[in-house]
Amino acid sequence: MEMFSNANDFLIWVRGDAFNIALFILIIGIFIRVMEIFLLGRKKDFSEPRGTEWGPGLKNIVSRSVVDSGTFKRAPFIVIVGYIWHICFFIVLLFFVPHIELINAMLGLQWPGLPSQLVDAATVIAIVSLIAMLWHRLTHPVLKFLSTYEDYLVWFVTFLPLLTGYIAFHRMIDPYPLALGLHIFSVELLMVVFPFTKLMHAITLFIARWYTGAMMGRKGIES
Amino acid sequence: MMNKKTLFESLQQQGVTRRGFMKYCTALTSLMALPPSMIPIVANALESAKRPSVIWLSFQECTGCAESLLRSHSPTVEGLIFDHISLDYQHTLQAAAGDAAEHAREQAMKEHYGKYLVVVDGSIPLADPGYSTIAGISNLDMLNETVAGAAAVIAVGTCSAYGGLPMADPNPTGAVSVSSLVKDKPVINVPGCPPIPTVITGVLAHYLTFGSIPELDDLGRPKVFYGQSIHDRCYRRPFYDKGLFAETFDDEGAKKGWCLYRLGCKGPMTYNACATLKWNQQTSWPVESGHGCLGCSEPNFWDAGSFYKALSIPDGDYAKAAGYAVATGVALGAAAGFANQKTKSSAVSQHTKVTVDDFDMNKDKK
Amino acid sequence: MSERIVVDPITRIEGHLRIEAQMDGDKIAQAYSAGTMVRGIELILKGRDPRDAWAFTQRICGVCTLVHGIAAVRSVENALNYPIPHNAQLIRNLMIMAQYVHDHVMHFYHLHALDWVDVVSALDADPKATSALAQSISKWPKSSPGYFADMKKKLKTFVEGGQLGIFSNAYWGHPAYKLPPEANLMAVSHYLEALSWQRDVAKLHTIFGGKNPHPNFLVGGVASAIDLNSDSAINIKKLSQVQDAINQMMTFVDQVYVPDTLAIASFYKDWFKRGEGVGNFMCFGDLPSTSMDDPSSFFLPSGIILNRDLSKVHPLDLNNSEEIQEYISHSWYDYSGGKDSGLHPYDGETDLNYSGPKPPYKHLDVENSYSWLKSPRWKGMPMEVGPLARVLTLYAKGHEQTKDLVGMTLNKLDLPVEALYSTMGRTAARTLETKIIVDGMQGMFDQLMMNIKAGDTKTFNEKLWEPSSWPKKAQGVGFMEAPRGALGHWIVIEDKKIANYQAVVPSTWNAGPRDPSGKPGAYEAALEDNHQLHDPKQPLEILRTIHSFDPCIACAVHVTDPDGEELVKVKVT
Amino acid sequence: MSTPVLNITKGINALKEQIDAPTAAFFSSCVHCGLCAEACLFYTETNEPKYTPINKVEPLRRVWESEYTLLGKVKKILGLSKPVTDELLAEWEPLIYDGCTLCGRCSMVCPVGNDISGMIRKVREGMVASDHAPEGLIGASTRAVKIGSPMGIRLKALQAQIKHIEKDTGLTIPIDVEGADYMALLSSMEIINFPEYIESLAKIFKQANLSWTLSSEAFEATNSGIQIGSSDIARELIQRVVDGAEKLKVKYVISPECGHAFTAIRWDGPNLIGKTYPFKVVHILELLDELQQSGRLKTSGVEDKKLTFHDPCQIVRKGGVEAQPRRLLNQVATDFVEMSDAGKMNWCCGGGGGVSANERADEIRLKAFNRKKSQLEEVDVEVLVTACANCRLILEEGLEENNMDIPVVGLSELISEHLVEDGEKI
Amino acid sequence: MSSQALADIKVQVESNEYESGNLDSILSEIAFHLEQLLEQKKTHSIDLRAMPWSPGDEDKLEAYLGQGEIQIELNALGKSLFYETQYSGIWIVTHYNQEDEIIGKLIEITYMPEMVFSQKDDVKDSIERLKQY
Repeated sequence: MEMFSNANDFLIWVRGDAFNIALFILIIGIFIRVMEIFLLGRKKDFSEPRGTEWGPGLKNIVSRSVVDSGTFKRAPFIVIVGYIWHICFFIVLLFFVPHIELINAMLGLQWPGLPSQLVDAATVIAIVSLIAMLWHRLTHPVLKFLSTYEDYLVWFVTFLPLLTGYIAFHRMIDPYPLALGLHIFSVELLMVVFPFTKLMHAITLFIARWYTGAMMGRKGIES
Repeated sequence: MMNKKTLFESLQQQGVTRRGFMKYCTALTSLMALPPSMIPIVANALESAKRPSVIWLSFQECTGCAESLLRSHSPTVEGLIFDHISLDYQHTLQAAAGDAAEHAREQAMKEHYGKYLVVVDGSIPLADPGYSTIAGISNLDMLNETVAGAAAVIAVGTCSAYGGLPMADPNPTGAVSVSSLVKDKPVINVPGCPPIPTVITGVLAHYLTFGSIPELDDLGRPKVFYGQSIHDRCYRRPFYDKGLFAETFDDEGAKKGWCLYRLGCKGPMTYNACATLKWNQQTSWPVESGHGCLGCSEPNFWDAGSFYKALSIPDGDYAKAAGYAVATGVALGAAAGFANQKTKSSAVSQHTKVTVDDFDMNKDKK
Repeated sequence: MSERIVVDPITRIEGHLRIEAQMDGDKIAQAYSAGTMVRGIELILKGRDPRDAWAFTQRICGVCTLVHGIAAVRSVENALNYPIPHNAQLIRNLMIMAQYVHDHVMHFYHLHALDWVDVVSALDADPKATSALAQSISKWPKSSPGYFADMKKKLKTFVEGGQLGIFSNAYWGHPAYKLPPEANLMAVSHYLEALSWQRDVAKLHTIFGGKNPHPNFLVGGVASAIDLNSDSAINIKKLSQVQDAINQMMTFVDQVYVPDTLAIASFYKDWFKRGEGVGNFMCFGDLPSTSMDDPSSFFLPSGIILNRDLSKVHPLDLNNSEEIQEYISHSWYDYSGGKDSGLHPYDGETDLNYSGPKPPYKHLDVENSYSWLKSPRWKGMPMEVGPLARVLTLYAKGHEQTKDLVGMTLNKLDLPVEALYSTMGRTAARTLETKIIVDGMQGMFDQLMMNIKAGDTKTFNEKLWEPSSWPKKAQGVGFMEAPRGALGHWIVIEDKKIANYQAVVPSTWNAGPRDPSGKPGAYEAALEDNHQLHDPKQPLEILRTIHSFDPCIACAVHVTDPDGEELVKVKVT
Repeated sequence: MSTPVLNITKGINALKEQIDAPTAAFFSSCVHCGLCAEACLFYTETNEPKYTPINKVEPLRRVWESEYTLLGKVKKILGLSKPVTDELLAEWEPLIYDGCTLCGRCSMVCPVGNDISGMIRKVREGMVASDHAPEGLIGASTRAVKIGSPMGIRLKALQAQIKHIEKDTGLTIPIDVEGADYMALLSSMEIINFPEYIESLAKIFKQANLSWTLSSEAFEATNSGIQIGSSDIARELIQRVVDGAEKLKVKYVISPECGHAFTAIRWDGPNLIGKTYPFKVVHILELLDELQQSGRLKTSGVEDKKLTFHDPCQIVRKGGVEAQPRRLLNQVATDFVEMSDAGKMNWCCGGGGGVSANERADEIRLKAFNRKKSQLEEVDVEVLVTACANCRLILEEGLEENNMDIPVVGLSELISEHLVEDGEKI
Repeated sequence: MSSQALADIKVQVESNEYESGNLDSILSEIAFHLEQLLEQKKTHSIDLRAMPWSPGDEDKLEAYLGQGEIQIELNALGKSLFYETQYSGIWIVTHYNQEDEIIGKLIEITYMPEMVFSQKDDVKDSIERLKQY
């Protein structure tokens, strides 16, 4: 901690240089990843299409968010907890006023926030569901089998902002600049890790869903 | 000259009853931000308390801290300098000037060696001793010389506690705080720009009452006054929790007293007692008067981002960083993408047709 | 060769000031005024959000705690052409006026009085006679014999206690103290009363600005919203508190400050004959009833009086690069155009370069650079700014109340108009000005009340708040009349950030060192005017004249960096 | 010793060739949620995690990561990446060929939208190029290329069957009729095991009064190249069909009741030869449906037995022919019930994607059939209808193995049985 | 003139949009300590200066508690006011200094504030003074 003589120094650094660095890496990384994907291209399809691509592609982006009933019956835990986790995460991310302020400052978009008790509850649920998902990953044979170090790293860097956010909100670490600094720093960690891990799914799933939807749409299959 | 009575004795001499003394202790207990249950203990301690000699050094400062002390009403500054302490050297108030003033300082140091308190306001420039001198002596030399015989040092104001404004980026004079220089004496930081007068007097009262320094936090601040953040004690906190915010100064939210977070209030990161002690005899305090907290009792608060930027907003030139990142990202992305295309097209060109005969040939090879 | 007297620290001022006086026998031949502390606030301001500037500049000085905040928000508003609501203008005016009254009274009692009042002599006073004296000059209620007896007892207990604190080691008993013991006791009592009074009147700042010292300001208006239905806004309760503060100010000025000034001055009439400064006086003007763009609405007019000539008030233009210029030939700075050139604040440059003696030192090198203050000049001429300049300008412009007050004072003391150009004249002008200001406050407050009554509660203009609405480049000047005199902040905004910032402040005009042509500043000139020292070891006379200017030195020391170059050269010593 | 013609280098190169934007998007999006496992009958019936679909594409993922991502390239330089080795491919071979029918069910459930089965198909390219294809498929491919049919059926055998049918029914089965509108293709299995299908075809065309023909040079519809996963081989086989159709100048080529044949001809074919066809490809069910909708196909009488329809993956889920069989069935059956997970979410019979041709996979295939078995037990039907000769064979085998006495009928056959005979009143 | 201007303005404080809701907690705290007083004879003081209150909260609290039957004024080092609220056992104590500025304000939950009783030291002092007569 020689670099910082006090918590405020640390907060200033994470809100300043560190954020810029993280943002820089995040944006560059995303561009590289997305362009790597798109520039690979697709072969022209000579088969006679039965349907269009664009509509079904876009539809698939939305419709894939709904799980088919068979899968739900077979794997209710991952589906339910997955939904809960994502919904709570987005509530926390998008409806906590300090976060809205950040988004407003960066993108110029603004909307009303939710009462902090609600956001707080969502945070707790998100934290619990993440822990449950980790437990699931460690115990379910398929998930255990599939999981690589990256899965655990991603879990960790996703969990950290929630935990530090909760700690900062409840001031469980003193002083607050340290708590807030750690929260922002953990988010920056997430930003840095994001483009180089499966966290990219937050962006590429739209591409993936579109491609599959388009491919199926072309064949006249409801996807 | 050396007729030093205890505080209790001098109050008795002025005809103050025990009841009056208890009232005095009640006020003092409240001043020190101690709970009312501490009143008997304070009374007990005060019976043997004597006025300590105080030497107040002003370095790179604006006199705001001394002015703040002048607004103290409980005890009043008159009460403070007549009854509680002996303010033997203080540029703004002292009658003597020049050599005579310096002699007053030297005299106090000699007479009360090991017992006097040194109060410092202002930072100390280290880049060049000529950046701040008093009587031809550099601030650093004067500090060292004066602190040598002190019982404790009270760094009043954010400049002396943490470097404050002079230390703000790019710190043109190499300003530093007292605690970064004084290592062999207890240093109590009383930050604020300026500090709440009651906090200054409260710390002095604590020393007077108990002869010791109060419990300090990691930043050397007395916990009783700096133990909780503005945000935690803010009367507008319920609005924050309800999600009700003033969006601009003078809008309905501002008028109704909603939370000022969005207008840049630094209350959440600021540890100070403004929300409860308030200012100028509890007349108001910054948040009550519609302006967000500047965070003035925190180290480096001057560099902690615009006063009108919400705390969650990054402070750097992120738009610029993002702009560069997009440009770099597009360039690198194109480079990576074209490299991928090259990899793929070379794979395509290296393709050798698989025929069913190959299976047999392979079998033979094996 | 006679001796060189050094007074350092000059106490009971704001900031770090050193006076060196070259004696010719018992008379001051040359005086040198030096600011001995530098922080570099304007350098620190570079690259920051212009809306934040007020908070930084406000910390230039905690005594005149408001003025740099006001000048800063005005400079930004001027640069951006940013109008503010009428209520905001009135609230700012009230805060400025309260600052005057607070500052002037405190200066008189707590910074200046001990130059004239012998605290120890007060112990010999007869409380009854003191009461009679007090009642003869004012109807102030705290004037009974019992009250003064209590005061005397308290003072006695204190002195006998053996710890004199702030009163220790002063020049008590110096023959230059001429007040009778009773006047001293009365003045000491009022010293203490003023301490209590100032706490209350500072509340006006707290109501609108959240605290004092260093109340909050806001570019585009004021932060304190008005809503009579809200606990948390300016409501009737708070407005009544404002009215109370105004009443308290008026009463104290009328019943204590003005009578005390006249009483003390009557014992020191010889001090109306020495301590004249440079003979030129300058005001920027302030307290608009409409807006800062409308100087005709200023309660305090702008103008320049040259060489004591009250028949003509010259106009001035703050944006004209030929008028105001700062010199550094005797300051610890460098200019790229040479040590002797002068620069307008928009073009100003500063290169910090301490070339004085290495501390600890005995004497400064007064032939060369000897101060952290620059030497501002108007068309090459040194100017005195402050209460005397303002009273003279009002007087020259025919302001009725001023003429009456000046006439009454001179009449009572049996002095000619020329007596104003002096140490005591300056002190008296400050008192008269306070009276004028405090009387004007009620009118300002009534205007505010009328607006609110008419349903206008607007206090902030959000139109130009967002930096995205600003031009790419803008520059402007925010000026005001600070208690100590004309104050200007020049700002250059580029890409929504401060590209250059420069404050030229009252004490630079008054306390600055000699200019390239050797012309002294007002402090130096005043000390060189007819000053004999009774005892060089107790240079009380120097304190009297210097204090008459109400020095505020932290304000006067500054660093600018107009070119964005690396300017701070740290000298390896 | 010289390098084998099919080797790991070629395999990796083939994988490199296969990776395109969708593949990259899919790999970027996978979060290892494991839901695809639940969609795969090889996992559900064995509970072995290695059968998780996304795991099957690991070799392709490794190539993608180390060749097509920046971080992967860095890892490769630093020696941190997991290489694709011959051993790895050998280990994966049973997962790719025995444990996957390319049914595409996993591609339907993936929440991020990954077409996993499409990627498995790509992995097979690398497997073939590195000589990791199973014996059964190699044999089938070799026969297909060299003899003309994966089951080794020659024209003579077909001609014999035709003669037989013509004799039995009095219908004519045209061969090599130039200028006919429709050219029908057959799967070897139909020729050998279900000649009823050929008979049905003849009946249908007769009633609809359409001109049709078989081609002596291109009667085989199946494409072992697709199953083994070699585009090169598949192309060769497709080219025969295209040549045959072009030679006879037909307007339509009819894909028979065979799943992968439809995929091969309808969707993969044009891309394999790199151009659009001068004719249209329709599935027999599409044709039947269209004829019926336009009233050119009249049926009479209905089945009153309880029956259900097994959706052949390649026709329904991957071919887009889902509504047609249902309309047709409802026309001729009163008690048609759907299995759970019917239609595009149907479970595979376990024998698609070349698994049926791979004897090595028999054991696991029968295990996988348990899925179908329980589906069938749920609906408890008397007749099972399907529209793929391969499915039919697998189903029959599975039912027999499980002692379930349910006849399996081809849909075209069922329709043809209800065709209104000449002069018959409806 | 101006005081009239003040009086001219009609003020209506309504709507609980302005309410911070800070009052609820203190009232329940007081009730708790009142029970403690009755059951365990435990007195309690609350320093009102340490309250994070909106500007109107203190007035509202005082208005809510109201003025009871007894009021005591003390003169020692300035004035002090003790009065019992409408709620028996709840006292409000305000200490002023000699300049009439409030230097302490407390709610005391007690049967009688301690300081109102004559202090032993003062009684001793009285005896001595009486004996001197």
